[in-house]
Parts: sequence; C-alpha cells; structure tokens
Amino acid sequence: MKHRIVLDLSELPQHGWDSASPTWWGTLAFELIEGTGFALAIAVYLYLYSLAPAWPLDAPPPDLGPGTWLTAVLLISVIPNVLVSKWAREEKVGRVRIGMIVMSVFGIAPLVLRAYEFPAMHISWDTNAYGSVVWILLGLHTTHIITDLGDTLVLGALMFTRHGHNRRRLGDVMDNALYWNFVVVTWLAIYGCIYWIPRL
Amino acid sequence: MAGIVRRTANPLLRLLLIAAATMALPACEREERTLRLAPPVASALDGVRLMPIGIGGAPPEVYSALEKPFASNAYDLSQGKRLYNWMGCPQCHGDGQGRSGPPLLDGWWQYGPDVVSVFVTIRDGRPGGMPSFRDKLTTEQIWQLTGYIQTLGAYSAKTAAPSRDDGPQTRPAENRAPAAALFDKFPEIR
Amino acid sequence: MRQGSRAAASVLPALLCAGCAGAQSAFDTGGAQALGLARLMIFIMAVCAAVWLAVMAALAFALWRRRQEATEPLAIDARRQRRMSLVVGGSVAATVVIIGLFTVTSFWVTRSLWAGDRDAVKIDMRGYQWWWQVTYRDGNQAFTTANEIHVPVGRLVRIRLTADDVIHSFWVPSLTGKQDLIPGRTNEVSFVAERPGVYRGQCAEFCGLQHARMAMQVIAQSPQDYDAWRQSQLAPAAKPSDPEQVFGEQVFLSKPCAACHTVRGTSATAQLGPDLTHVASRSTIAAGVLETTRGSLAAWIADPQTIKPGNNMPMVALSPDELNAISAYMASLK
Amino acid sequence: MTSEAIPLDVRDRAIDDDTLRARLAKTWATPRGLWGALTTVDHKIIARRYLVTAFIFLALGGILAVLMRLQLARPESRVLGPDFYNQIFTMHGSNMMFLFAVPVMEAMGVYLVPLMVGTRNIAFPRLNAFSYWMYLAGGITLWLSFALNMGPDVGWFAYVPLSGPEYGAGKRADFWAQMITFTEVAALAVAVEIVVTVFKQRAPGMSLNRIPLFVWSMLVTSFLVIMAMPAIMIASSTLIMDRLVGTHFYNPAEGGDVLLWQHLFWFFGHPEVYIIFLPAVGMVSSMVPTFARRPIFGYLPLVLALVATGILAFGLWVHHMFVTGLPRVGESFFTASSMSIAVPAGIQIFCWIATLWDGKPVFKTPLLFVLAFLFTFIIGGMTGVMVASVPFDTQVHDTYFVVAHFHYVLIGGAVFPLMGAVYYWFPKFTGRLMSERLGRWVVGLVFVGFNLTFFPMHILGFEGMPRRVYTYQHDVPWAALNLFVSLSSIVLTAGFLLFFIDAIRSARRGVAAGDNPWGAATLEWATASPPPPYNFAHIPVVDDANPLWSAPETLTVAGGLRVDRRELVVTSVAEARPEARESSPANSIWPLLTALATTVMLIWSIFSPWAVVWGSIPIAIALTGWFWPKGTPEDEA
Repeated sequence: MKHRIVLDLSELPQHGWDSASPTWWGTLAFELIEGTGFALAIAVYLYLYSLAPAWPLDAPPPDLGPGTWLTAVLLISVIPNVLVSKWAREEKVGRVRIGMIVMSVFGIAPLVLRAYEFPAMHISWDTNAYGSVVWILLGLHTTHIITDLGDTLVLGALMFTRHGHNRRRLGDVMDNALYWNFVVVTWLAIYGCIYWIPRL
Repeated sequence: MAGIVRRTANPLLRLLLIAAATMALPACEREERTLRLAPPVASALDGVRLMPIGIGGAPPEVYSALEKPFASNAYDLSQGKRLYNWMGCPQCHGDGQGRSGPPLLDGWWQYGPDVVSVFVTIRDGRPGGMPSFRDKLTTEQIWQLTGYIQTLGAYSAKTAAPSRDDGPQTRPAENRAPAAALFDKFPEIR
Repeated sequence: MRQGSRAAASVLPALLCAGCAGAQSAFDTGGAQALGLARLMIFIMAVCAAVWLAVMAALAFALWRRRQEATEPLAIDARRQRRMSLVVGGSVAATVVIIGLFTVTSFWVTRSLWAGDRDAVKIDMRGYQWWWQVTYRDGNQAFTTANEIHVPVGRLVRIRLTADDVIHSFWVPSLTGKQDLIPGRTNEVSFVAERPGVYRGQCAEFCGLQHARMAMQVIAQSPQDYDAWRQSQLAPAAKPSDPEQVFGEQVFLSKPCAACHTVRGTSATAQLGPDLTHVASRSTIAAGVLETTRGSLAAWIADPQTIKPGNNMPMVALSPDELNAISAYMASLK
Repeated sequence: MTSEAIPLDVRDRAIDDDTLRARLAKTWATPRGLWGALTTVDHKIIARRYLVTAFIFLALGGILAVLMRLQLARPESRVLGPDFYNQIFTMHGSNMMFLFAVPVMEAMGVYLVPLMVGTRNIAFPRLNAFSYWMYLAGGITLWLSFALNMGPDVGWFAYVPLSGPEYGAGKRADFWAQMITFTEVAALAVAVEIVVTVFKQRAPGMSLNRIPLFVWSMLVTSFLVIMAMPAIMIASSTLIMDRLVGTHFYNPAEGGDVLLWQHLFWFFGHPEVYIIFLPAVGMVSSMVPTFARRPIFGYLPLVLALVATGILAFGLWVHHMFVTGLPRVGESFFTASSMSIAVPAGIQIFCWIATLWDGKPVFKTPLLFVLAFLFTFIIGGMTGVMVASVPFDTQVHDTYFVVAHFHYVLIGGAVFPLMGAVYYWFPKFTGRLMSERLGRWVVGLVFVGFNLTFFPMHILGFEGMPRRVYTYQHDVPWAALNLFVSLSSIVLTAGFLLFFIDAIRSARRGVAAGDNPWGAATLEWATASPPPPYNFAHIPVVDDANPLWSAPETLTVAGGLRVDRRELVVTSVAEARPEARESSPANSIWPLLTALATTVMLIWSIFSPWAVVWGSIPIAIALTGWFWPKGTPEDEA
C-alpha cells in the first residue's frame, strides 16, 4: 500500500508522564491485579469469620500495638512519598535523591514493626484457619512492602548515577510513589480487617 | 530404559538419558502406587530375621531387592498414617507424643530405630502392653505402618512424608519433622 | 458440512430414544421428584430445540439469499439496516422472555423438590472411599448397613448426607437429583419412590481411585415388605449352622477381617469397613461391583485389589480351606 | 536531551522509503542465532512461539483424550488402570485449559493486537518475553511431572480434600498447583501488556468506536484475566500451604472450609471460560465481515455484549456448586444470572447472522469454520442454559451431559473459531496461504467428528453416566454409546491431524499470500505478510473503523518518528490523540534469566517453604538487571 503522510509527530516529547506513560498504566494494571488479590484474601477472612462459632478462633484478639504503630508509620510515609513524587515532577534530582533515602527508611521501618506484628496475633499459622488467614494477610502485605522497598532502593541508587537526570527515570520515581500509596491504602483495609473485626 | 541407553550411539544423548533416568527413578519410586502386592512377595516380606536380643536384625532379601519399599514412597507412607489412626495406635501413643504408651515422635525408641525392630514390634507386640497386630494387619500393611512410624520419629523430614490430617491439630505434620521442633536431640531415657 | 449435519440428523433421533430407559436414567422415573425434574427437562429442551432450529433456519436462509459471491465490500443501505435492527432487537427480546420463563419454572420446580414434611423415613448416609454407610434412625432402634437402601413405596424418605473423607455425591437419577456429601457439612436429600423396584445410583463427585466403582441400590418395596426387611436387619447375625460356616466364623474373627468389619452378635465390632451383619441379604458387594453369591464373595476376599484396585480392603493371606469357609460364612449372613 | 539535539537524518521523513525500511529493520531486528532467539522481544516472534507451543500442548492433550476414549470404549476395560486414568483426565483438563486454550488465545492477541491497532510492538515487550518463558517452564513442569509418574490425579479443579494434605499423597497436587502459578503469571503479564497496548498504543485517530472487534474482545478478556486469575493464585497457594506448612484453610476441623476452595476456584473458573470464549467471538467478528463482504452489523451492541459478558462472568460461579447444599434462594439468583449470559451471546449471534444476511458470503475455509461454530456453539449455549437451571442441573451435574456441554462450548465455541482464525491469519503469520482444498476436508472431518463424538454424551449423561469414571460396569446400558463415541473420535482425530499436516505443509510450501489475501478491512492487512520487525514503516492514521475498505489504495500515516531507536506513538485512551513518541525496549536476556530464577524458586517451593526466601534473591538480582538502564537510545527521554 502507498503511504500518505497526514500527521507530523516530530514535535511530540520522547516520553510522557502519568496517563501519557505506558508504565503508569502498567503500574495501575498491576495494582488492579494485586488489589483483587487483597480483596479476595479479605473475602476469605470474612468467609471463614462467617462460618466460625466464635471469632477469633481459640485466640484473643490481636494486640493493637505493633499494627497500629505500623499503620501510623505508613500514614506518615505518605507525606515524603507525595513530596518525592512532586520533586520528581519538578525534576529536582537533588531533592529526589534525599527523598528516596527517606523512603527507603520508611520502607524498612514497617518491616521491623511487622516482625513484632506476627507474635501480636497470638496465634500461629498452623493452629487453625484463623491463624492461617491472618498470617497470609500479613504475609501477602509484607511481600508488597519488600517489593516496593527493593524498587525504592534500586531506583534510589539509580538517582545517584548519570541515569538520574532523565525524565524517564523521574517518571519511574513517580510510578514507584504511586505504588507505595497503593501499599499504604491496601494496608488500611487489611489493618481494619485483622485488628478491628475481632473486636466487633 | 537400559535398552534405549545402549542403543543410543551419540554419547551426549546417552549421557543425557542416563542423567534423566537417575533423576527420574527416585521420583518414580517415591510416587509409584503399588495397589496390589503379589502374594509371594507379600509373604516373603514377612520373613524378617530378628536378633536374639529382640532389637535390630535383617530384613528379608526381597525387601532389599525391592530397594526398601515403604520407606520413602508417598502413597505407602500416607496409607501407613491412615492405618496408625484406624488401628487405634493413638489410644496409647497419642499423636506420637505418647500417652499410656511411649512417645514415638522423639525417635528415641526402646527397641531402636531399625526397620526390623519396628516391624517386629508391630507384628508380634512387645512386653509391657504393646499388642500384636499379626491378626489385624496384613504384612504389607505392617510394612506401611513401619515406614510411617519411621517418618514420625525422623528429625529431618522426607519429602515423601505425609502432610497434616484434616482433623484437630496437635503438632506439626510429619513432613515438617515435628520431632525436631518438639524434642531435644537426646531426650531423657524413659 | 451440509453432509455432516444430515448424517448427524439421522443418528440423533435414534440416540435420543436410548436416553429414555435404563437402570440409572433420569427419564426412567420412579417417583414424584424425578418425574417433576424429567418434565422440566423435557420442557426446557423442547423450547431450546425449537429456538435452535429457528436460528439455524435463519442462518441457512441468510446464506442462501445472495449466493453470487462479491469481492468488493458492499455499501450499507440505511433502510435495510433499520429493518435488521428491528429483527435483531426482537430476537433479543424473545431471548429475554425465554430465559425469564426458564428461571421462573426452575425456581418453581426447585421448591416442589423440597416440599412435604410428612412422616418420613429418616436415614443417615455417610460417604467413604469408596462405599456408602447407611444408618436407619427411624423409630427407636437404629441399625447400620451399607451400599443398599430399602424404602417403603409412597413414603417420603429423608436422607442426611455426610462424608468421612472426601466429597462424594448421592445420586439415584430415577428418584431425584444429586446432592453432595461434604466433609464438615451436612446436606439433605429427600424423595418418594412411587413404583416398587430397584433403582441404581452412583457416586457423582470424583472421589479418587475407585470413584467409578461406588454404586448403590435403592430398593423400593411395599410397606409390608419393608417392615419385614427392617425387622430382619434389626436382628443380630445368624449363628453359623454347619461346621464349615462355624470354621468360617472363626477365621473371620481371628484374621484381619474383624479389625475393620462389624458382624453384630459376634466380637467383631470395628467400623472401618461396611457392616457385614446381613451382608448376604444385600444384592451386591463392594459397592455394586459384584452380585452377592458365595463365589463372588470368595473372589472378592481372595483378591480385592484386582477387582477394585486401590480400595481399602487388603489382600489377606488365606489358605484355600479358610477362604472356602469364610465365604460360606459370609454367604450365610442373610 | 531534547529533540533538537538529534540529527535530522534519523527522522523517518528525511529519508527515502528504502533507506527508511532498512534503518527500521536494523533498529528493530532480532539478531540471528541462539542469542537472538533467547533475547528477542518481538511480539510476532514470541506470539509465534506461544502458538506453536500451545498447539503442541493441544496435540499432547489430544493424545490423552484418545487414550481415555480407548479405555472407555468397552465396559470393564483394563487398558488403563484407575491411577493412570485419573492422571490422564487431570492432565487432559489442566493441559487443555491452562496450557492450550488460554495461552493460544493470548498468543493470538499478542500477535494481532499490536498489528490491528497499528503499532510497532506490544507494550512491555520484555514482560512479554518473560511471559512466554514462564509459560514454557510451567508446561514443561507439568508434563515432566506426568512423565515421572508424579502427574496430578485430582482433576483439573483439584477439589479439596481429595487434593488436600491428607488424601493427596505425594507431590502430585503440588505440581498441579504450581503449574497454575506459572501459567497465571504468564497470563497476567500478557493481560497487562494487552490492556496497555490497547489503551495507549492505538494508531492516531483510532478512537474507541474504531477499535477492531477482536481488539475489543482481547481487551475485555485481559480485564477478565486480571480480575479472575488472582482467585486461582490464592486458591493454589493456600492449597500448597495447607499441604506443605500445615495451614488450615480447607480443614473443617480447625475452622477451615471445604467449599471455600470451590468458591475461589469457580470465581476464577467461570470467568476462565469467557477468557477462552471472548477472543474466539472476537475472531468470528473479524472473519464474518471479511467473508460477508460487508462491515459488521451492530458494532456497538457487539462491543456492549462483550463488556456485558465480561461483567456477568463474575456473577455466575455458584452455578458450578448447585448440588453442594447452598441456600436455595441464593442458588435461584445464580440461575437468573447464569441464564442472563444468554442475552449478550444472543446479541452477538443475531448480529453475525444479520451481517451474513445483508452480505454476499464468500465460502472460504474460515467462513466454513464460523458456520460450524454457529451450529455447534448454539447447541452448547442451549445446554448451558439448561445447566443454569438448578433442578435441571441436579440431574446432569458431573455427568457426561456436562462433558458434552463444555466441549460444545469450548471446542465448538472456541476451537472452531480458532481453527478458522488460523486459516484466516496464517498468511499474516507466515506469508503463505493454507490449502483451501485440505481446509474444507478439515472443516468437514472436525465438524462431523466432533458432533458424532460429543452429542451422544448428552444422552449418556441422562442415562446416569458420571464424569471422571475410569470404567463402567456391564449392568449399566452405556456400552453401545460409548463405543460409538470412541469410534467417532477417530474421525475427529483425523480432522485435527489433517489440520496439523496442512499447517506444517503450508508453512513451507503454501501459496504466497501477499499483504491482504482476503481483501479484509483492518490494519494488520496494511503491512507485508509476514510483517517486518517494525510492523509498519509509518504509523497508520485512522479515520474509519474499516480503514482498508474506506481507502483501499493509500494508507494515511504519520511521520516524524526516530529511526535510530525503537520508537512508537503513545495516544490518548478515548480519542487516540498522539501524546508522545515513546521508546520501546530493545532485546534483552534478562527476561529469560528472571524466568529461570522464578522457575527455580517455584519448583523448589513445592519441597520447602524456605525456597520463597532464598529463591527470591536471584529473582531480585535478575529484575534489577532487567530494569537497570543500559544507556541505549531507548533510555532517552
């Protein structure tokens, strides 16, 4: 077929941000996958809850301490997270570098608290179905923290190299921040489920 | 298999076939389901020779010839676990942690860990309350139970060891080596 | 392709007729529940068949209409497009009406399946790999049997379904639809047999190695016969009469047999296998695998793993004399 | 870096056509040899691999089906024992669903969607490569376990407790569950790629109302994958955990529940059917207008029907559980929702018939497959309405009636269109046409063989024959029909054999096809057959739903892209207005390495929970290598 050029694209940018970026959409799609996974895990929790004669099964409700602290840390982490995203958008690489270090710390802190959270459940995964489902909810969320922490560390390191001054990589920083917000939001649902449903 | 290997001229291919076969055979053995044991084999398997002191001995030749069946076959082990429950073993031995009878989980057994000892203990009973199961189980079933008892007392789990039951749980299942979690390596001699 | 459909068309009616009869057929009904179901099924199938024929006719006509092939893409005629929209819209509306009709009818038939709270025969059924334990809790005396249910004609039968190991499914198509037996749950199924006879059923949920050989019989009999049967089942096992049977009883009690089976009136009380108190009164053994005869009992005891590989009955080493005696004893347990 | 810094000669407008094609071919090429094969990210090469692999699995699954028919041909047959038979029917179902049907449909999407929307590669091409390696590893895992007598024997649905820790001895069920993980990872990856490709990489001007129907169907399918597959991932992971580390999700004695498995499985399992079926109707909607020589009738209702099917798919799962004793009011709701799926199905059928009615049909092999599809699938749809009725279902559930029903839906409803699609798009895949003469034989044999094989199974179901039985006894009257079915399956097998022969022969010696052998209307036909590595020398610009029919001689295109890096156009979601000249990643070995690391972790985790910890480290390293910029022009922004 003969080609007839009717449109000139040469003035377009070489990379778009947000909804103009395929990576952004890819991040959303993965959040949809994982969000569905979380929703189903919570549905499993509620399903088992609906069948049980008493809830929690053979255990006191989990201690609020570590989980609530973790929730607080995650909520606070949203502030630097949003700031990193903003600096990336403004292409302030220096600030982004600092922000990524801060976010790495905010990635590690919940893992430390999480280590105290498992014992606060007062039940083991192999004691009964209640134990199994709270452990899998915590475990599933922990893998997400670890994944995003890994992502943050690698991106943070990248920001200190010559690749840092690149709109594409700054876009990655924004997508990473988007993903962290997702990790925080899903935790709020899981937190309510694990800690407050047994107290209903 | 051997025939194929011999007929294959290409040395590399032959090597690959041998490698595949060595990998495959343990897997086959572990998952094979022998649903019907030929009667001559079954009766030959009964011929254990026990040491005069009643501890240890030699298994029948057919046991070695079959490359220790029942010891690491997943199906036999799970059948052994079912027999453990069906034959009322928990009445005395509990979930393996012992009750009126001695614990089996710690692997620290009065008559030793040898297969022949365990087999004879189940078949003939022992003084002090262990009844004979000669009239309740077939030889094949006693061997299945023997294999299972050995996984029960093992400090490192076999991959073929049974998983948990769909019942109330009191201890980790055999595939998680409960002995290692519940007992010291050298428990007190009872 | 047209040849193919013609070939199919000539075979189909013949095949359809075959579905009407048989020991385990949904259309060979023996009671109100199955009859209601069969009627519903025929109704839905008839409507569906008519719809299918109509659609096929429309398709055939659509293809027939303009047989001269065109290569240049055709233009769209707006007026015809509107007419087509009307026809397609109408067809969709008809679809909605038909499925609405099906939904309402289905709901109505489902309700009728569970109707009736008359004086029911109460039976507990427990699924095992791969046989059925049947316990009659009717009246003040309970008794246990296996793989065979006797019911009085005309009386509601209510069966409580539980499972010991994995999921099984109770299904006697000539009497009613199926219902699962699920570990940790209790289900219920009820039916009335209105015609005396033997109805075959079979486990309908895959349950492992011998799922294929997990059948049962429902025997519907007159209330008098049923009562007689009931009385005979309540009685303990018949005492062996001749020396061979006496020897057989000894063998039974001293060999692994007694470790799994019960024969009421003897020292054998184990519950792992089917209750054998009246095993010879049942028409089949091994969950419908063999007809009950002395010979088949001997064959089964001699080599259960060849007849039903993987089932939980082990091959017990017996001498020929012992085997003879034990099968004689079993055959005497009427 | 800004656009001014780039020398002008690397822009497509500045060079003549031959130079442009040469430069693009160099930029987008897959290197020759093994390294190129392992590192390629070309969607066409990966899709071809996917297709070939999937059809190999189809052939293997077909052999299993033949073995089953051999065993069931006569009562009390001892050709296969119960243990082997159970492995075979489990393998057949799992293989056909997870290793053939879903991947083959996604492969068609991976090949065709970028071409149909007029872009140069799929979004996230490295993820695409990773997806194929994961799929291959999962398939090999399953078949290797079968070859080693560790094949799963618990049914493709793996109901607990039979598949659970107590009754599923050995590692058989674990291999099944882990194969699920492999194929689901692969399917999810492809779904994300397709969603983003359709949303962001459509040719300028291809607004929502101009998207080809096959692309719409792949979009809806991808959303179904995204929403449904997590359910089976959770189910299979919890099953492995129950078996390996003693969790109690499915243990009723410790607060778990047996039916929980069925809810999770069918929440995935029912959409799964539409994941297979929707691409097939997309193919039909592509082929019907081409051979009716008329634009499709009812584009908007067809799109809405696809979307409606996708939404309804999540509201039907309980109709697989009508005999488990759930509350009867709830069951009636699911009767209504299950039957309502007949409405979108009906809309599509009526629209196709209307298109044919108003067109002048050209009876080539693809259209014959469409007709075979209509004949067969409508029967399957009717029986689907039947099993949606609770009382009807109590009689036919888990019988051969259901076996017949879903083979009518899956073979009649999905494989027939797929085979038609292979005949239709084969020239685009290979540059050569398949044989029209053999094609007619294939349609005839497969159509007749299929109906003769599967129609009698409806009756066997009414006669009380349950599914998944390795044999049946003399006292039930099923022998004659079973023999008939087994004999008929020879015809069906012959049809499939001929299909494979035709495909293999035509790939080497078929008639050269040219760009657009069928005179079709969509963009994949606007480029060479097979397309060059860069798909289009210029990105097309679209102003019609049937661009090749509205302007048959010249293709309106866009200019201004760089040719020294892999560049394509990103457009807005609704209107497809150009937003950016985005780069597309170059070839890379990291997807393969990541897939290898993931494979080691997944297989290891069947045997030890610690695999999840230690096995993740190589994966993390591989992912870092994958992500780390290599300083190529594609990294520029």
